[in-house]
Amino acid sequence: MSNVGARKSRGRVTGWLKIRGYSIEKVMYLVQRISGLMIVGFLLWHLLDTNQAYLLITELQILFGVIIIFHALNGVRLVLAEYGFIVGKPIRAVYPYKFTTLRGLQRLSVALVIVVFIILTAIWILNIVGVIG
Amino acid sequence: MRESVKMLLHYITGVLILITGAIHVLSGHFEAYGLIKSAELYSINKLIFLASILYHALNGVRVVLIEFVPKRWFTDSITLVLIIIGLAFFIYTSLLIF
Amino acid sequence: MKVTFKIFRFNPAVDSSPRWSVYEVEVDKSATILDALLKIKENIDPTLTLRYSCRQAVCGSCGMVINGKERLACFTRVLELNSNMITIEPLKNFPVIKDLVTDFTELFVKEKTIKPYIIRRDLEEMMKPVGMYLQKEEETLSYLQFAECIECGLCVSACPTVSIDRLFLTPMVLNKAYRFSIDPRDEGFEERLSIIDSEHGCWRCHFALACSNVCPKGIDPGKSIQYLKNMITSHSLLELFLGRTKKKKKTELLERPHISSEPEI
Amino acid sequence: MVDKISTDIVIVGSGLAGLRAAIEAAGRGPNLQIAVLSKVHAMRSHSVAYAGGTAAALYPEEGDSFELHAFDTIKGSDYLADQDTVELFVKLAPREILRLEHWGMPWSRKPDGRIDQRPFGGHSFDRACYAADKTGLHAMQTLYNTCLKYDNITFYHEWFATSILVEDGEFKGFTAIEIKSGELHVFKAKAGILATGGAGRLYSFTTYGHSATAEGMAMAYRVGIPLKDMEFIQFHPTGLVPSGILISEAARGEGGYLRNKHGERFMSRYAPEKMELAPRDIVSRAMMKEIMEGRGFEGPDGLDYVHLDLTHLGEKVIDEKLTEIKMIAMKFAGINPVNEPIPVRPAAHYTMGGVHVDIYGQTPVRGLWAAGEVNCSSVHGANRLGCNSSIDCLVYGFLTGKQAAEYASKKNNPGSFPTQLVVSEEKRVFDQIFHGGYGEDPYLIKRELQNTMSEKAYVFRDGKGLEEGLRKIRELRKRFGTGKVNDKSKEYNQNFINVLELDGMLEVAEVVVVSAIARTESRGAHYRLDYPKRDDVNWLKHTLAYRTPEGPRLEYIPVRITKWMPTERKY
Repeated sequence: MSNVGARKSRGRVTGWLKIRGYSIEKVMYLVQRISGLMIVGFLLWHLLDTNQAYLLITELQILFGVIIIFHALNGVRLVLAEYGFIVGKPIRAVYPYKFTTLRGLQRLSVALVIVVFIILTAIWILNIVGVIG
Repeated sequence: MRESVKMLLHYITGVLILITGAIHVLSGHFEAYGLIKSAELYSINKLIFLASILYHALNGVRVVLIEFVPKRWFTDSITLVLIIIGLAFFIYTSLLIF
Repeated sequence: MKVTFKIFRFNPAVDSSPRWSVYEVEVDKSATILDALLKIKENIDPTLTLRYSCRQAVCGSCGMVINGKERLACFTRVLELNSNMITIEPLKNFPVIKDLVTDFTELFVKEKTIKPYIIRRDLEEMMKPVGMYLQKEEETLSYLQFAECIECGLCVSACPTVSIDRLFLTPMVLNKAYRFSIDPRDEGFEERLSIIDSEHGCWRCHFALACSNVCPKGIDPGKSIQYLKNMITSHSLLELFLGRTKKKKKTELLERPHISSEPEI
Repeated sequence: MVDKISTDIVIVGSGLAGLRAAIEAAGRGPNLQIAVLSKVHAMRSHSVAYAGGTAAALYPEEGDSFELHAFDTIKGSDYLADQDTVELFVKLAPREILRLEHWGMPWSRKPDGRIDQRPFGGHSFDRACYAADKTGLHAMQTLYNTCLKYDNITFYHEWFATSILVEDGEFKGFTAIEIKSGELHVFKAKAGILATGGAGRLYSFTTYGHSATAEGMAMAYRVGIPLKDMEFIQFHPTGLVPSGILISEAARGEGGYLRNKHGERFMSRYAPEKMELAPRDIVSRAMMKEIMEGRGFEGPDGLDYVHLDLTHLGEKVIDEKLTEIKMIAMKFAGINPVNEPIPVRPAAHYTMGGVHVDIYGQTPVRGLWAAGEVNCSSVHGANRLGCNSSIDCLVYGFLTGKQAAEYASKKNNPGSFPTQLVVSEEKRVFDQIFHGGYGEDPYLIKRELQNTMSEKAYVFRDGKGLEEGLRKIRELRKRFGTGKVNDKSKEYNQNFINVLELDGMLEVAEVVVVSAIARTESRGAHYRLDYPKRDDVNWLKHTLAYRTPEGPRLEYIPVRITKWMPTERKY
């Protein structure tokens, strides 16, 4: 009915950054989003700057590679999760509650993403600085 | 187009980027080792790669934007704007490639 | 045990911006946060305002942000926080009416748009039933976990998408949409599609699982929303390529002939 | 001047009965506007907390029947139930179960897909339909969501009704405070339904939530509607110590044992045949007797208790059928019921009495009905059987919704409107209480009231104790004054609402005690140590309490008996 001077909802983008108290998936969400936006930036540069001068800066090259690796690996996990393949079956909610999304296959895939990410990142960095390849 | 189809394309192009991107990056190596020598194949690959990456990137941007500007008029018009930008980009870069 | 409570206070008539009140209370071992807050309200400061009703984690009134995480006050014991300093704020992503009380109106409006009820064609049977629909255990299990929502709003407060997208349907509402769509008795999935498959529908969920992290009833909205996406995608793919959709299995009606007609009054 | 909201039907209260009535009225009268007022969010009413089940004779082919259900109910009521009402009630019950089923209720099922039923205290057939032990939560969600289907139902979340407007014995509307803005509004309507629930918060150790404060009864009482049978307050045997949270009867229905300090199943002494599944009044008395005779465990704050033992049921049964009990025990008592017994003690659980209504839920005021726990159609008599209350809410929700819709559609001319009543209500609420209130701290008064009721009008009562209780309540009434509001802000002023609630509670508490003093016999839940026998010659009648300035004036009406003559009650 009447509209009292209620305060506007608190939050905005700080909701993304609030990570303490939540699980690793929220961190992955944040990184996925930021890395995606960064890749778009790089992409514009890559397509418009035909000389590709940035490729000469090693640090940028490393960064570009690392975020692409993460975005790709986590992206594959997200496709599987978002179509419901690795989130578990519906169960009875019995206390203490078990969340199939926060355990089992989904958690395994998170671990897998992180492990493969570390390996590929190492290879990429070593490759750039010229230790291997 | 329904949102579900847009997002399905987002995921498909994501996977496509992985495949075509790998070929794109490794093409130099392949040619150096003399494994596959086909300029046409690499061009087609590049084209698919470019199209996928444009769709995936612009759709990603759209997702972030409609979340940031939760207004009906914005949600309704942003898709059209991004399609135009995407097409312009696609034509421009295709001309650069070929 | 003495515990210090730092509580978010805001009275729109007096305050131009929020302030914090600090109280010290003696609580015993079994006390919940709600017990402590009521102790403050009844003994120290009667102006402290918060919602509460059932005090057994089933009505969903007392959702608040306790030490940085969304919890039900009645479902959190002081001891389990392992802290002598407890910070209490109202739920995020809701407008604050006063102190810890937030405005749910927008959420209830969103809930109504997705038609959160069983939709069937046999209207006569719905109002004047002559029998019961049979349902096997596995059919019940397909939606039972998601039916236990108490609409407390914790997932809405935790969700990173809601924090920026006010039009997003929110985990609670999407969970509800799935719960009814998957129910073997329901025939209304297509009627809900235009809302849940829109730009601010289920696709704005990006699987951060903050909702599942805070759910006090073990519902796992993170799971039901992904299932909903699967359901919608297979539906639209079938429609796109085959021009038809999967028909739901018809539920069987077991008649109960002993039920007489309604009495005339 | 206060805002006037015109509508066709106003329903105060959004528990099972209120929501059920709203759906019925909305379905019958698509042109009627229906307003549902609730002092909490509509889906948060305390009906969510009932756990065990809902009784209905669903399977006559397996031996159940309306007759049997009616007889169990009447025997459970200690023959105080009106038998024609019970007969109507049991006949309407099964259809309500099926309606809920059609609207999406996840009833637990038998392997062949039919609705499952579990045994319950006092029933001679397993007839409690259930949804694990969250029946209430699911039923409320189902009904609330079904309400959203109807565009002609408008919810007024967090509106506190303060009075009923009655002119010449005809219902005219309600006044209500919108809690959010703190303003008084008038609901002008053709028909009204009271569904505000019980008075359990009169007691300190209770299974009720904080919101069950009897203001519906107080509102009706103030406009001259009598309160019936208020001395009968049910004590649920198994309230969790120390919080009083309900441990559902489902625990005993599924086979739980009650044990005293020596590990004995003491119910064998009190109800050898039914054991733990005797009606609640008998089990509660047995438990209190064990405790009083020193065979209980010593608890905190004098809350001595006995054990509810589920350990022999096994984890699978508990996880599948008693999940909420497990959650409650683990969270609020730190006990895992799979391995340890739960400490329990009788807790105030249900008000058998309530607003006087006829067999169909119509109050003496034309155009006003009452449904659910707030009414006393006397289905439950002196003691309610487990799982009969939820079905009572549904049946009376249906009956009253139907009648209100028919009445409101027929009534074209709303007639005059008693503006002067609104003005005087505004004076009472704002000038007398909010601005000019005086008296002691309301929370202190409330605690003392609850302690008095728990001490003097508990499971066992006696004349002397009740008299002391009455004196204490009248003293509290004086100390309460008009009610002192410490919080002076306008918006969302809970302190103010608490004072208004307490005002009604004091009034209802007095009725409970006065009725209990007058009834010099023991029947059902009302057990007098000084009159331990049932007295059918003098007391087979209902108490009606009318409000007078000096306190309640009692009258009596006979019990309607059709075919079951009172006999001794044995289990």
